[in-house]
Amino acid sequence: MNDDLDPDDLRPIQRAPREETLFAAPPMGDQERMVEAVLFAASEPVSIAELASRMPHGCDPAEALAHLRRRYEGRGVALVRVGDAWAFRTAPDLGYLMQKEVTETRKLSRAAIETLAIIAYHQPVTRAEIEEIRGVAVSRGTIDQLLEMEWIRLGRRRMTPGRPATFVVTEAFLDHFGLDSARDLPGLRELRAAGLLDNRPLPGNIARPDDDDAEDIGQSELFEE
Amino acid sequence: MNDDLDPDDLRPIQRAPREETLFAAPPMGDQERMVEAVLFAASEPVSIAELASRMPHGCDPAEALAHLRRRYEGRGVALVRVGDAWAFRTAPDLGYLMQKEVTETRKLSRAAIETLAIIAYHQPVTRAEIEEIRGVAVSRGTIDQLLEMEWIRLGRRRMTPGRPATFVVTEAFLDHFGLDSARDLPGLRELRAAGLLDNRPLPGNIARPDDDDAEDIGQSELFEE
Amino acid sequence: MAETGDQGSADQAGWDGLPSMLDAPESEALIVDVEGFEGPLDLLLSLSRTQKVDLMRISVLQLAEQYLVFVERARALRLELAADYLVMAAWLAYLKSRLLLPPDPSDDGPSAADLAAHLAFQLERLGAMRDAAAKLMARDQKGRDFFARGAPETVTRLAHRRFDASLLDLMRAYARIKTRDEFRPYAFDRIDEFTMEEALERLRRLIGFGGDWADLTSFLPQGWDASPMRRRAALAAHFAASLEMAKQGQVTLRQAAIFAPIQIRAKDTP
Repeated sequence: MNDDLDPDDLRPIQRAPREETLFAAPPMGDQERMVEAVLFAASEPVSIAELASRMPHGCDPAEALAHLRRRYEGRGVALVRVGDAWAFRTAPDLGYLMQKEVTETRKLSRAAIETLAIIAYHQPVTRAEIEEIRGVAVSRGTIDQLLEMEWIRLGRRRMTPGRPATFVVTEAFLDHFGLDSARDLPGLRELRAAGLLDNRPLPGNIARPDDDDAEDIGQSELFEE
Repeated sequence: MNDDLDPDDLRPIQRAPREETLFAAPPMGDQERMVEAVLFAASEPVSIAELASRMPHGCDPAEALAHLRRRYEGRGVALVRVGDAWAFRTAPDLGYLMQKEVTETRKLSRAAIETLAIIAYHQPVTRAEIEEIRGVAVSRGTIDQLLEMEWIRLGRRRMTPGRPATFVVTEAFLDHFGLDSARDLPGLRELRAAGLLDNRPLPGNIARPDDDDAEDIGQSELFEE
Repeated sequence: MAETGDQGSADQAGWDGLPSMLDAPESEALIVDVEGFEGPLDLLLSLSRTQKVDLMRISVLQLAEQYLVFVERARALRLELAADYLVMAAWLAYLKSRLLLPPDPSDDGPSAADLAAHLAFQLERLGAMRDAAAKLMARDQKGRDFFARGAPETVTRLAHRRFDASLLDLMRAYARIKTRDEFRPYAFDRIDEFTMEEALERLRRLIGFGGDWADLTSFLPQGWDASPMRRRAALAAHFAASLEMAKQGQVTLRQAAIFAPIQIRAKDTP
């Protein structure tokens, strides 16, 4: 280990030179504390040379590290070697603690809720029919999302050319919306009675068929509480 | 909105409920390791509630913390309390080793330092009260700077005419100055005993000069519990 | 704190003289110095330190006189003093007169002693806050004396996204779709319609082959004579098309009598 005695050794310095100093080096326990604090606060792994340069003269960071490493054996953090340097790392078996599970609840998108409504009111219904009713294409993702939520499922295939798949709502859907069956969904007349069909712009205002967004703003504002 | 849903289901889970579970909680030694790992990995203090939410069901982070704190006594890093949260910090006597990590904090003006101290010792305190104590107007910039540093924040409004906003110090303030809580401010007890934290009005301005009720607004919140 | 050295300036001044800053020759420097004080209370606190006694036992009368002398000197030097310094001067002049005169028994306001005690309290409180601020700043500070974890690990958030909707949302969505349908702009349903353009194209193609007179009805496409509605639509279109072609000089039309079949023939090209 006497690297410092070999002048030809070009490897990076592994340990502080053991030279005689006028001042006694601090006790090993204090050196251990120093290494512990420096490694804790450092943003990068710290080499032994760097430790030596920061600690008072006469310290032996390599030995302090060895002590410290033993002290942290089996603890929640471990002293690990990264290349020529040293750092604290979470014990590998506790990695799962670095995750935090959060459940976010989001409103269904407008496309999804409309698609769902059409399936509920018109089931069994094919994708082409949904698109015809909504007047816009239904993205794969929207259907997938509803399938994943288990609010809709595939029904029987339609006995028409191409044998398209149909969609129906599930028990889970009825459960969530507190319905005994899809037949319990309020009909158009009831929607109107509930005022849900009356809050619409005057006919003159919707002359342009693609004025969808403007209408949407009006609607949502009317209904938001 | 969503009247038909149970609103309790929608909020992210803040902590694991301390209920009897089918599975036994991990041994205390393991819990200690978990707390150690989580606190080591975080730069900001972590609350007990947060610890509980990340540890398995049935764990007792408060007890694990107590064990851990003892284990780190006299080490190079220490487990410190910051308000309701806990963090590892390097031992203050080793600061000289960390010159590389020193972060230059903006130099605060004398006005800012005094305003900060008044908020800390008199909290919750209104701007008018700060001005009364300093005998001079508090500039917008001074308050803004302290708010921006996140050392102070707005507290509850005072239930007096005009409902003025109050200021209180934050956990980041406690963390920065190594305080367990605002109760541990240096000399707080003496100042309070000497009546120097009282909000004593100018005689003749409010009712009778020795109207005690009006006085005890400052620091009252700190001494509850 | 204490970078302004307020205490120092007051101490040097001594009781007899005034704070040394007033002796400065340049009036600009004076302004800067006065601005070193954070308001009249701060100036009073500095002046009171020259008495070298406990703030609670300070001579408010003496302090008031010191302050008033200060303000007078400032005025003599034509030094701009902020309004609150002058307000304080006025108040102290009033307090001084109250302290010197025997108490007026008919006055039921606060006594001069109460006012003086309050001023002493304010000064003591400000002094205490100064000391507290100094103690606070002398504490070990994060990032200077002690340090947080230098290489924190990020906590990954495992977000479980849950989507939700209420029955009301569902009904609204359906109502929205239905509402949209009802207000679709009016348009023909073009199932039983035959346009003149179609008929024109068809006739032009067919007329070349028929060199002799032919009934217009014989040009109707297959399937368009089944229902009367479709037949009428197709016939009207073809009639209009034949008129157009006659106008362009491509065909000749003839009809033997009213309601007789209309006949059509390609015009001989010259």
